[in-house]
Amino acid sequence: MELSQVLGTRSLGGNLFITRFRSPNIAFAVLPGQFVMVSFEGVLDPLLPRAFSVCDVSGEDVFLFYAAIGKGTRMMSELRAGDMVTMNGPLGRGFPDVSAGKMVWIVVGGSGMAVVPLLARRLNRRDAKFEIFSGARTESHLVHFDGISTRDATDDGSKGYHGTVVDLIKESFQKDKPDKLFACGPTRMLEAVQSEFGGTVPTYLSVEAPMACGMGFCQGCPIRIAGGEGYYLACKDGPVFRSDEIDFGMGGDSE
Amino acid sequence: MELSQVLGTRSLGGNLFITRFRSPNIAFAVLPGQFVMVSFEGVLDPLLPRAFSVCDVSGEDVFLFYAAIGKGTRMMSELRAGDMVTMNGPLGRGFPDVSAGKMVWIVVGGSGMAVVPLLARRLNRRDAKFEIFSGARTESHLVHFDGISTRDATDDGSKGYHGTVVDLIKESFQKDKPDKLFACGPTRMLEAVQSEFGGTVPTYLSVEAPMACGMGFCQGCPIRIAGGEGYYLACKDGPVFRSDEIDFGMGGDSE
Amino acid sequence: MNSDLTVEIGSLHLKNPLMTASGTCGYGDELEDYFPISRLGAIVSKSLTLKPKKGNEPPRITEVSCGMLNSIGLANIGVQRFISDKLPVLKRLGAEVIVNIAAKRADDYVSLAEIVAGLPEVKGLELNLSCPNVKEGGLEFGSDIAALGRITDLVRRVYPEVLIVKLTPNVARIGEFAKAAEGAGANGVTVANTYVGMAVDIYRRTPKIRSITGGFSGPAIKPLTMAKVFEVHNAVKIPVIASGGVFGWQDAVEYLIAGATAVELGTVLFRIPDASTGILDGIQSYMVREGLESLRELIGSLKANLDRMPHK
Amino acid sequence: MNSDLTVEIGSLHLKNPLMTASGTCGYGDELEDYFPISRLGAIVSKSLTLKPKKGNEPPRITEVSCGMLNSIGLANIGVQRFISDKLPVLKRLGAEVIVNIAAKRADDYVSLAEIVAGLPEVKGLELNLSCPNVKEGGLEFGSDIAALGRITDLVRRVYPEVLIVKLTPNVARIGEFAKAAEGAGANGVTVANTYVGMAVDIYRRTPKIRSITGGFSGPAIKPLTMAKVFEVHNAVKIPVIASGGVFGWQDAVEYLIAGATAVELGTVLFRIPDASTGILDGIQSYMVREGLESLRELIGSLKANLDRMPHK
Ligand SMILES: Cc1cc2nc3c(=O)[nH]c(=O)nc-3n(C[C@H](O)[C@H](O)[C@H](O)COP(=O)(O)OP(=O)(O)OC[C@H]3O[C@@H](n4cnc5c(N)ncnc54)[C@H](O)[C@@H]3O)c2cc1C
Ligand SMILES: Cc1cc2nc3c(=O)[nH]c(=O)nc-3n(C[C@H](O)[C@H](O)[C@H](O)COP(=O)(O)OP(=O)(O)OC[C@H]3O[C@@H](n4cnc5c(N)ncnc54)[C@H](O)[C@@H]3O)c2cc1C
Ligand SMILES: Cc1cc2nc3c(=O)[nH]c(=O)nc-3n(C[C@H](O)[C@H](O)[C@H](O)COP(=O)(O)O)c2cc1C
Ligand SMILES: Cc1cc2nc3c(=O)[nH]c(=O)nc-3n(C[C@H](O)[C@H](O)[C@H](O)COP(=O)(O)O)c2cc1C
Ligand code: FES
Ligand code: FES
Repeated sequence: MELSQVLGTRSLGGNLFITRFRSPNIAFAVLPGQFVMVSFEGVLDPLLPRAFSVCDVSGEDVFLFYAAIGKGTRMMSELRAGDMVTMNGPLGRGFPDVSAGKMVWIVVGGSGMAVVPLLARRLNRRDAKFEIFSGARTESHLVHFDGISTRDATDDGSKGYHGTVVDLIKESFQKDKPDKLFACGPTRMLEAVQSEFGGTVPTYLSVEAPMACGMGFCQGCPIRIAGGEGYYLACKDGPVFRSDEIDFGMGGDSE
Repeated sequence: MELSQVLGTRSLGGNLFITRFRSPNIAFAVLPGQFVMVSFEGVLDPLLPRAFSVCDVSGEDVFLFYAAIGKGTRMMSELRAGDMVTMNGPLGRGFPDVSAGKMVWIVVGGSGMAVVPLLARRLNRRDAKFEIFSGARTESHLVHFDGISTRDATDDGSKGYHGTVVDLIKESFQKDKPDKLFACGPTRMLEAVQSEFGGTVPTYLSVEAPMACGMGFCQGCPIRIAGGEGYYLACKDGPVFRSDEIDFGMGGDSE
Repeated sequence: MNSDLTVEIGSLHLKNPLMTASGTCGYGDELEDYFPISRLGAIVSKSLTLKPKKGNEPPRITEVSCGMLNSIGLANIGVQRFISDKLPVLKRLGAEVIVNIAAKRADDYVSLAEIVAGLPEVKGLELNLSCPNVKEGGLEFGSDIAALGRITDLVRRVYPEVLIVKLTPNVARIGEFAKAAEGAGANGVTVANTYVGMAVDIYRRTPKIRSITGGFSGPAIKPLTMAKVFEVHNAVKIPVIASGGVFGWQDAVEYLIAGATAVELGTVLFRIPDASTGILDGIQSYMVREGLESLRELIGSLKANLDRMPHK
Repeated sequence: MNSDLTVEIGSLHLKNPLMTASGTCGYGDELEDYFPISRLGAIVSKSLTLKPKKGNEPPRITEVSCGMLNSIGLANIGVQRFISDKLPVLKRLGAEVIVNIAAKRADDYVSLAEIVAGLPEVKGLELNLSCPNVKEGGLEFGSDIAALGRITDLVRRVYPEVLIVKLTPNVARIGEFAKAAEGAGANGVTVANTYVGMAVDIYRRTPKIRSITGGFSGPAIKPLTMAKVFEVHNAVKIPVIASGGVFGWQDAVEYLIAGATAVELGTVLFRIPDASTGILDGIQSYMVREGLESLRELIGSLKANLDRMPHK
């Protein structure tokens, strides 16, 4: 938990932004796939902190990559250098470790791309190999970061493979198979990844759920335990789960 | 009512600020002593607009002079060039006209000084004469504007007359008397002005009351009618009243 | 293509579902400085009493997080002066006028209704049985089901036009109160007046408004009133008029989906007197985008399984 | 010189008036990551039930203006696992523990109280008779004065330590409920749980949380709960614990002045888990600045003429 200074924001076109914060403790401690909860000083509306995966770090700085879609993310995109936010984190359980020489395929949908830069950096350091499969509706919805190459799929064929990123991977599976599969993106995509590949390779899914606290305090972010009765908490037990740990269905006391 | 662009803010030391807005309609129409209600775009907390006397105008621009004391005024002091606010006004009844050659004494307490620049400019244009008596607790609480000279009184004698501004005027009355007296400042000061001079010279008081709307919509800003039964509305019937029109006491249905 | 925004409350046909909330735009004519009030579905007058009332002692208002407290105490010019001074102006401006009345005795509600009954310029009556800020403001009636039913019934006998009962939210089961109003012949219910709230000045250690508690309004109360609109919509067949915290068009659409036939604009007018203009545009674009041709398709269209509610 | 911030609730001596609100900091031990929980007046556990509960289906939470709605459905590990897994940790960390319990039958409240009664680590019991989000959450008891009195009485017979009843605000006259709790032997009342609220997704036309309505908390509700704390303070002699929308130290001071002996921190913990630290500092400086030596001088010190209230 630290008061973090905004260093600057870069617009990536559309409603996408990257904001850089001076946040030494989080930059030091964060693991790929972990997230932070950001709240705005002196502001009661929005009231709750907002969840963001840590996109990348550099020295004492943390980068958050986000789509400005509502009150909180819009406010974040309008912060200026020198403004302060409170950043709680790093929170949650990130992606698992990968040994040197192993191959990971990283499947991302839309702004799920946020998790890639830090993940790629750490995999490189580990001397693990990876390949990124990135899917979006159209070319303009695809997200790219400098120096990170991706194999793209678009629903309308405007860039790369014509079809979903899941179809693209299915095709690629016929030639090759990774040691692990990591996925981050919309729930529909995660469900498809789970059902298509969950049984084939060790697969890890980074889930999104509405969160009030991010710390396991509120029980607001349940994710159904596979087969079992109860729920995991997306914030504390996740946001990254092994594919076979969770169900995307419902199922509460009232069922 | 217009969307007004912030052009810049100048800090005057302490918690005092002047912010300049591009607000052509208001700049064109405003009379000395009138006010505007300012609200912040897309912000629901603070919810209600805030009242400010128009301090001065220049071409299409309006200047507001204010003390940053709470949520709204602090937010205003943090606006940056290019930010937009909604400005409703000019509202209310300002100071009465003064004929050429006549003498007005203007009594201000603390940030009541806000009304002076526009008033002085218009009195000059009318070729009326005026003198400004400015009171504050200490020298550091006195407000001055460039090119506007004042006769100062401080409670602790740190600058000018040692005593209240009302005492200073009482003394001055022994030598001289104005044709009209205008007062703007804390309610205590207005009460003293009313009781000391209200019966002697035509006296006009600019009152402050909590306001939700500034337009006569909410009935939130009652000022007791002198002698009578009911209330004026500070926003619509004022904020400037002839001293003998109003009582500062209470008196509602429940009395 | 524009969607059809007309709605009906009893025999009253409104060109759109937006009304002003009583007490939040003076007598309505003041609004004309900001936009043509003939564009509103209807104007609801400040609560009128038989005799003029000067209202409560100040301070009467204070701000709280995303809301405000007020204790105006029904300050008003009285029904006679409203009729002589204000009604002709409102008529000339082309406004649809609904008169809101308040009283401390059942008899006075009846007298007020009789006075208004003969006036062709008045299209409906809203009974304020819910003001939290005066001893005689009707809250005592409004939180007693039998009394609410009785007054509605008495007024119904003398008032032939559209009769709306404005309910207080400061009760445990507002649906029962709505049913009583419906049973006594009301053509609609307004859900709801303000909530009893309080704020303290920590330096003076006094209440921030002089009557200690005041009526709480604004966006902060919207989730409460939303739940109550939905409850009342499920309890009665007569139209529900939502009143509580509408600031943007999205708020109005939320209420319509939850079951409101019309929506009153209150506190928002203090900040955006012409809010109705933007809200109407917003509703219109939303309808077109969602492929809805008439408001009838939207009103009460919430997809919700009532069995999931813990308490019905 | 520091002012004395200790307070008493029955025989329970608290080092300061700040407690956590049930269900807003897991089981309390998780807070230790952010500050030493031994510094709190007390930790109130998540509502515990006889058997573990997995809670309601998602979505369980949504944000509204200056507040949030939740429908967690009392998800909890059950009283036995709390005692075996959590209580020893809380004890080791030096926390003062109050256990909050919920049940669907009077018998179960009694069983829960009996289980907890023997535990030296537990300093008090808070009866949740007010959860709006489960059919069996006690709200039915909590909005029925006789039932509330009866359950309190039954628990009182088996539980000798400090007994607190947490009231629902979703009633017309909360003071009567507080009196019933006092009459049945409660040592304090918590005012109050969450308000029934609702929000609608206008694009899907569905409720934003799956149980349609949810419990409304946060700064938006503070003026409501303030009025209720003041009402209860005037109705009973036992201490009142305020719970509703405290974010800053000023909010805590407002509640103390209005009559609260202690203050619970709820929703604020989701954003500022160590909020108690800043709030304690703020209260301390305020006391010194205002020349107050003990909290006793502050509690209930509102200067207010009750005759000015429209409805008492
Ligand atoms: C673990 C995690 C990591 C995330 N990482 C990123 C990221 O790196 N980049 C990014 O752009 N977005 C990310 N999101 C989504 C991001 O939290 C939401 O876009 C953001 O909360 C929206 O806030 P808002 O005020 O702009 O939207 P509003 O719609 O105004 O928010 C209203 C409420 O809904 C919640 N909410 C809205 N959308 C989401 C969502 N998709 N997931 C969870 N809660 C939501 C908000 O937190 C808030 O409480 C992440 C979410 C989670 C749970
Ligand atoms: C006609 C009029 C003209 C004014 N002109 C000026 C001016 O030129 N310069 C200046 O510095 N101040 C002026 N004020 C006072 C100014 O409106 C308040 O300082 C301001 O509203 C405080 O808002 P806040 O959010 O910072 O304070 P907060 O204390 O957070 O405000 C809380 C609520 O109380 C109201 N409030 C607080 N103080 C006052 C006050 N003194 N008068 C009325 N309402 C208040 C606010 O509007 C708000 O609704 C004027 C007031 C009136 C009525
Ligand atoms: C300042 C003020 C005065 C009000 N006066 C009245 C009134 O005279 N009669 C009445 O029925 N309601 C009155 N109300 C209640 C409003 O009509 C409305 O029902 C309530 O404020 C909730 O809506 P809102 O949140 O949109 O303001 C008043 C509200 C405010 C804020
Ligand atoms: C997510 C959440 C879960 C809660 N769970 C419980 C609970 O299990 N038992 C209970 O008595 N109150 C519960 N509450 C109510 C709080 O304890 C508190 O009384 C209420 O939120 C009002 O305070 P606040 O505005 O400070 O949050 C819960 C509140 C929230 C927001
Ligand atoms: S977000 Fe609060 S428990 Fe997960
Ligand atoms: S501020 Fe609303 S009537 Fe004066």
